Amino acid sequence: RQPVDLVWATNAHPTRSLAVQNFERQNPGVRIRILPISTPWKLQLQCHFGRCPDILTFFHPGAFQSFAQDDLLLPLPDVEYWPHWPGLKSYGYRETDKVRMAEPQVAYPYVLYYNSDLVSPETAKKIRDWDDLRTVAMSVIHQNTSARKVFGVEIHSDLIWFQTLVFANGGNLRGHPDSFSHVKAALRQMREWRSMPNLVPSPADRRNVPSSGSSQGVLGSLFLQGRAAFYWSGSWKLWSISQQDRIPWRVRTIPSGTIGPVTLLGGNSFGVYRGTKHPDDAKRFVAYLGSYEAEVAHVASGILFPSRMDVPVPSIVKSIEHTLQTGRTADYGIGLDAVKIEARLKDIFEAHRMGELNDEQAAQKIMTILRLGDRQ
Amino acid sequence: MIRKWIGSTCIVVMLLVVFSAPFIWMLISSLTDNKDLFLSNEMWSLLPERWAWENYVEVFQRIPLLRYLMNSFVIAVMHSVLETLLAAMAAYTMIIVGGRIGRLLFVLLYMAWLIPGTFLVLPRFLVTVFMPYAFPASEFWTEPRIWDVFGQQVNVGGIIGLDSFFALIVPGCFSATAAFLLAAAIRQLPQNLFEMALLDTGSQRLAFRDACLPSIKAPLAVVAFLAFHGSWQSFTWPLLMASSPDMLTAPIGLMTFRDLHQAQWSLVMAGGVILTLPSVLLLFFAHRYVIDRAEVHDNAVVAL
Amino acid sequence: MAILKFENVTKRFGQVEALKDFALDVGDKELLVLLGASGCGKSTALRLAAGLEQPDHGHVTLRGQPLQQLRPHDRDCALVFQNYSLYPQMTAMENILYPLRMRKVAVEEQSRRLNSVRELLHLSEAEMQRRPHALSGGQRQRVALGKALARQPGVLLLDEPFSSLDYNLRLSLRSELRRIQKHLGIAVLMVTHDQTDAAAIADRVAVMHQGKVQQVGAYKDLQHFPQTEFVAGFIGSPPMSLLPAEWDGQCLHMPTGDRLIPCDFAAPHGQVMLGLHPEDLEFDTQSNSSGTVCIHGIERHADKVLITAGIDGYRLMALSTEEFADTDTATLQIKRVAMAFDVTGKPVGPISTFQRV
Amino acid sequence: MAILKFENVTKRFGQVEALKDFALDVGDKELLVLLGASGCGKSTALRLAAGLEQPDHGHVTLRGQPLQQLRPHDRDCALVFQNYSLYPQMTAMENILYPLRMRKVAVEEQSRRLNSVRELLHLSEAEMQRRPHALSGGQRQRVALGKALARQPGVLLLDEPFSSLDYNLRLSLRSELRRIQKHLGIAVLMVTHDQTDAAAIADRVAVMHQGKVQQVGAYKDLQHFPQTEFVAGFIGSPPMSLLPAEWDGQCLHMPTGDRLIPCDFAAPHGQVMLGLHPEDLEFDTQSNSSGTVCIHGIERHADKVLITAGIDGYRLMALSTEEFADTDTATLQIKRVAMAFDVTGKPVGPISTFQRV
Amino acid sequence: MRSLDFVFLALPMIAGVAVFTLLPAIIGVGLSLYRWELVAHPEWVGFSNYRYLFQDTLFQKAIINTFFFALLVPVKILFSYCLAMLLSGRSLRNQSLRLAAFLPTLVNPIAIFILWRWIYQADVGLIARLGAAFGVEFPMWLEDPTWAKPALMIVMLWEGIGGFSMLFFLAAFRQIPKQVHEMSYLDGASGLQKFAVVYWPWTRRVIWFSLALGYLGALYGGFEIAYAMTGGGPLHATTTLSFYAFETAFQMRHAGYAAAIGVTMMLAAVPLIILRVLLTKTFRSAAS
Ligand SMILES: Nc1ncnc2c1ncn2[C@@H]1O[C@H](COP(=O)(O)OP(=O)(O)OP(=O)(O)O)[C@@H](O)[C@H]1O
Ligand SMILES: Nc1ncnc2c1ncn2[C@@H]1O[C@H](COP(=O)(O)OP(=O)(O)OP(=O)(O)O)[C@@H](O)[C@H]1O
Ligand SMILES: [Mg+2]
Ligand SMILES: [Mg+2]
Repeated sequence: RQPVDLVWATNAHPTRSLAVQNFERQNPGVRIRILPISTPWKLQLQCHFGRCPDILTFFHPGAFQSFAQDDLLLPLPDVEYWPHWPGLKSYGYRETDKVRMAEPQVAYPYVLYYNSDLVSPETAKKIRDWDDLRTVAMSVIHQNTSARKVFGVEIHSDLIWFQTLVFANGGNLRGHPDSFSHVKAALRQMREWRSMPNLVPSPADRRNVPSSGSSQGVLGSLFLQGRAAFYWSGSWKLWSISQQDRIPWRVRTIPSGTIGPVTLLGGNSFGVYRGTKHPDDAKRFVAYLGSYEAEVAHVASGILFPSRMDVPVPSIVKSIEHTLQTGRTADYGIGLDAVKIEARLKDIFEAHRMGELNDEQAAQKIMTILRLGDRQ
Repeated sequence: MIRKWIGSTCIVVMLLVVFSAPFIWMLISSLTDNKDLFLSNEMWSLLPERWAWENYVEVFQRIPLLRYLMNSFVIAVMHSVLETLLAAMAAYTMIIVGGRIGRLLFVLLYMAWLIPGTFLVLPRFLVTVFMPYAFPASEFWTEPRIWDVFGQQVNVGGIIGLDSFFALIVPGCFSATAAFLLAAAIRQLPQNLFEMALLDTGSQRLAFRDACLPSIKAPLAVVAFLAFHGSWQSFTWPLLMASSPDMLTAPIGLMTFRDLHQAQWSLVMAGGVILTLPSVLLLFFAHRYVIDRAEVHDNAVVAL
Repeated sequence: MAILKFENVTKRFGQVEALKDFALDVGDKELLVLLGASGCGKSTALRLAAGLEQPDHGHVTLRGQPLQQLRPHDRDCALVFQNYSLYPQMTAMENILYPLRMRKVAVEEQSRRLNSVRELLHLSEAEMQRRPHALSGGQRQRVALGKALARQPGVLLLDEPFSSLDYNLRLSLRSELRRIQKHLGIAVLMVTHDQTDAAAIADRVAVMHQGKVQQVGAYKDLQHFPQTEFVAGFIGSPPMSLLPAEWDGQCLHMPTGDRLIPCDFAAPHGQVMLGLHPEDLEFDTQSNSSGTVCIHGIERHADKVLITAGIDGYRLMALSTEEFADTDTATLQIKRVAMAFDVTGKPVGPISTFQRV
Repeated sequence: MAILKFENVTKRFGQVEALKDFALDVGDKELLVLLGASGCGKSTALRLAAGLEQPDHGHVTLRGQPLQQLRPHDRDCALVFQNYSLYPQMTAMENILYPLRMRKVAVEEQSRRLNSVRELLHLSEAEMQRRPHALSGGQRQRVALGKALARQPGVLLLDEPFSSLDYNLRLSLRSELRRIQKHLGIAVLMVTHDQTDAAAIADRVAVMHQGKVQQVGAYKDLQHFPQTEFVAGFIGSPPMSLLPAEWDGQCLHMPTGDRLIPCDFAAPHGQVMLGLHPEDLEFDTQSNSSGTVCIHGIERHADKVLITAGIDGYRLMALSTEEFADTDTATLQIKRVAMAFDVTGKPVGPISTFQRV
Repeated sequence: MRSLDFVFLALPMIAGVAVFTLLPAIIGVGLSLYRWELVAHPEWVGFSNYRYLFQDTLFQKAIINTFFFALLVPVKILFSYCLAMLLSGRSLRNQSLRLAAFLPTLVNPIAIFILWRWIYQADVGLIARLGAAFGVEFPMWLEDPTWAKPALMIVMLWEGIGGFSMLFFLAAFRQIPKQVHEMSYLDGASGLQKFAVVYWPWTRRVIWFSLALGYLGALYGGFEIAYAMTGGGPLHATTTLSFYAFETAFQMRHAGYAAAIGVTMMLAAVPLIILRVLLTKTFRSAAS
């Protein structure tokens, strides 16, 4: 048999090469090379012109959906069985016809980290809803006596915040009769929070980089400096936060209030390019990546939340395991390009934050975008 | 006298600080542990607690940076040579040969000079991608090739089209600015030189080779340096044209460190330092030509 | 037999007519010098002969063949410029060999010619290995000459080859040029604006003015029998002085107030222009008679005194071998009129003897 | 009285010693010409006088005051360069007025001086309104001179002011310069490498060689009584020929094989160098006796023939007023030895009469 | 020109420019009449892309921003000029300073822009800290729509003055004959007078040339810095035309609309063509 060369477009995380090593050991005839992704649009453009890696990685349900929509992926009917957390479905099934086209690997629920020096675990446990969180955070700010500014809640992004608030109010981004009022309510709440001094740090308060998708390494720096009581972010940070010894930290679920499950679920998944020369080997590799064995290995190397329900989670996150059950991904509907929508939404949040738009106007705009997408 | 000396020294020190401080900070950041990079809030203590030399090792381990650097280098050198040569030939045609062809070339180049780069990116991408299909047997042109270089299997991409060195090097080589700079330099040379060469050789081609090229070494060095540096740092075009892992260039490779879930700024900085070094070294050795002996005549304006 | 021939050549650059009905023959084995003021079209004529420019009208023929039909490469003439006749990046030897290589001359033949040229021009082996910038001005011009001669051209074209050299070098190079020309028996067309060069080595001198050949002949003839006013006022160092006079058939009325009655002089009545050799003028400071001119300058050279005077805006120059005391005005004495011209500038003959009234 | 004085000035550029122990006085109302080969340091001396360079050793004094102590502004000397003495973007008038404006001269005074300069230099009103590129070379140099003169300097420094002009212009400009200098009574220090200029207008000529003044004096003295070998071989057109001879106290053994017994000649035994005026040499083609030299070149000028010959690598130049037939060898006849020098280059006197053996 | 010479000397450039610049430009102009999302087939929309330009507030913002950045060009040239004057000597000090001044041009732009972002950081940045030490309160540079532009301009200035325009000026200064300097010195000119008399006439053309280049650069540039430092924000205060065109084409995938923006950008280059005609005329008349 001829040796097979596969290209896998993914990020430069150390676990990637680990997975490749394991797979190559089991499948001697196959060699897999990693193509680092820097800009997703470039991959899509090149795919349309016939040059594409055999295996693609999606970090965002929107990206997966748009590849699936453009018919750039092979269906994966032979892996019909779905052993993964239900919230990850939009990472694996094409929206229009529910064809399985990708295999998820990890699940990243959003969680709330807190600094146990500033907030005692008992207090933290008692927080039930957003108002509780605000009260606790404000008291931390008021108790601060050091010269350094201390902030209440550092939040991953306005989009996350906004979506969670809409969900928490029982809303939905689309198809709900009261969507407009939910959106407006969420915006009002965000504005109120911002009007409290130091409750939410502004982008200017931390060493930052531009917001177009790559702010992860910098976010959380306030929390890590011990200057934020809470940090609301993805669970992929767990590993790196657990590796440091500067601040005492704990983690809990995001307060849900009365409505129930509101956690957003992040993750990533793998699909096979339709034009690949070795579809069988590629599928095999994808299947391997989503397999029990591979996920166990991942968890062992620091990826804490597997996407498979049957893989046990490590003990340090045992307490929030249940969020995986109820987490869901943000979806904007059929035919609308999530990437574009998020770019537009970010603009609106920015304008809203700067007072350029009031709640009403911002809500109106958001609704238009959610309805029409990006049509001129 | 002393006052003057102090004054000038102050200016010099200030300029030095202003120009090199960010670069030095970049050096320092590249030697800081990524974990610590955002933690020190005390900006006065700029120096890291621990010099993280391993960042430089890690850059090479995490991505095949060596291969990317090689690609970048090959592309930049080829680009520089081609662009310089093409510009010199065009300049020679415009200034010395003249005539209808010289004028045509001038008009073409002037038009090209005025077209914005961002506007060109996508159509140029299309042209390059569809180029193999203009020839018979497009498979032959686009099929990736593997070369055996010192026992190493090296993927060198197709001949033309997406993911080929041709596409990475050639489309950007036709620089009007370079041609105009060289035209200004040639205009300064005595016409006698070229007439003599024409009488000696009987062909403009040889006159160009033997009379023109050796006489404009300094401006050639300037243009070659500009071309090298431009290609070495270029991002968008190689990003579009390179699709397989073996064809990426170093600046694109570095972007890996700032992708969605983890931005490793100290590695980005280390890579930035590595990327800066060749240009700095080149300039250091070539600065006699490039900075000190740059001869760009005011005629450049008339050429433009 | 004329080897190089300009047949009523006209050459225009935009508005400027660089050459107008230019006609000239360069004979076999002749050294012809083209002399003229700056901008009169000397270089243009040479460039036409080299094939670097095309004439607008007329022809240039080389050995009877129209030049345009030959590629510049194949033409039997070599051109040496004032400067930049060498490639800066090549050694002297490489420079000399370059045109031969381009013409695919056999290697043995190349080295044979190199040696003969080297000997002819007294260039040492060491000098042949140097780049032009490491050679002195004279050596450089010799190498340039060598480069042209190695091609063994039928006609050698030289554009002010000595003008950037200093006196001593110039002297020796030009006599060397003459020697070589004689030795090889080639035709040389040389452009210069320096009369001493022309006087020193030319077989014939062609004087140009505004794109036209004014007169061709031996330097001495030009000096003594100028055929046009321009030549009269141009040739000689110092040249003839030109002074107008009114001719009424009997008498020449001079601007000084003098009247001269020539013995034999036939010209239509009206104004004539008198060409006066510097040696034929004399200024008298003693006598206070008529014919007074202003003395502008007195230059005392080694063996003679040059006196510049003016009258009515005309400049008079006289050479005298005797000491001349400083003065402001003097009386002009004309000993001989070397040549007289009528209003159209045509010569109407010398006036050797006359009576002064 | 010396108005400008170089006191043992040394000036170095890196390795090159441009001036070595350079000493020179320029007297009041004197026109002194600095003559020398290219690169001997003439311009450097001038630039020192203008204050553009500082001497490494020694002083330059202007009216007794060290130049360094004066601001360039206040220095009483004006410099005219060979080229670029005018700002291209200003009209001739603006150019002339510019230094006055910089010195804040009153406006009426400015126009007064402008007019006087204009008249002095025969420049028309129209010419004054033109930019330099629209002026001819001679006009341009006149304007440059005017710019320098308008400042009414005590010393005028000129660096090869005529070298880019053609013969006729040169002739008239230099006599004009002399007239103006006399008229205004200023001192002029002029640099040139052209001997005719020097001979024509200089009160005194200083000959430089390798950064040192070799001899200062009237041109005629330099020509007839050169004090160093260099001056002998440099001054005159053509200059003296230099020929070595072996002196044994009685007899001068010439390289031609001749022996001369001078009548009165006192020098230590050994080699002496004989300086021979061109007029004192004669070549004889008839007699086939000893003293044979090779004839290198014969140039027939208007009234004389210049014969160049060589022996043992020495070049001999003779001027003869008679026709000279082409030949390859000839016998050398020495009529007079203008000056002889001992091994150190010091003059040991002329040898006017001698016997030939 | 014989055919072989033509093939060797002129054809490569003519062919290359035609294929890789002019042909794409024509395709681009054609593209501006389509709606194309980079996938599927383009859809003919006629001039509606251009019509939409008029209602697109973002586009208008981008024009204004680009105009603002273009205002920097003369300042940049002035600074480069002064710097070149300061460093034009041949001493070792000047040589090394020239190298230092060249550094910003050499350093990898992405890395250096990110560093600048940190320098500007409101609370903890270098500038804020310096300000705090002297009791000055600076704005939140990059988060404040009014200050983001000046902040970027400072970076552009820092990046631009030591680079190639300084090189051009240095080269131009070198062309001034020494005698002109000396003449003005002897004439007693100093300071501004010296500039007017010596520098201006000899560098006039290079200044025009740099202005033209700078104008083009400002018109077509500003992409990288916005991409790496601000992402075009805040509130699109730093979105230049080229950044907007790029975002539209690749982020929003409206290739046709982006092409229409590009075509409008090209219209802005028309003054340069006129300028060239005028310049050639004046220089011709000055030369004759
Ligand atoms: N290529 C050209 N374009 C326009 N005009 C030209 C060109 N070449 C020469 N001329 C003009 O033609 C005239 C004659 O020029 P040419 O060079 O033959 O003069 P010249 O006698 O050699 O002068 P010089 O002694 O200064 O070298 C001049 O007026 C010159 O300006
Ligand atoms: N600025 C300088 N730097 C280095 N060397 C110099 C400089 N100026 C002059 N020299 C050297 O000093 C010597 C004398 O130069 P100078 O210009 O005075 O000669 P010159 O007699 O005027 O020659 P020319 O007749 O060619 O003008 C030359 O060898 C020259 O190379
Ligand atoms: Mg000429
Ligand atoms: Mg000089």
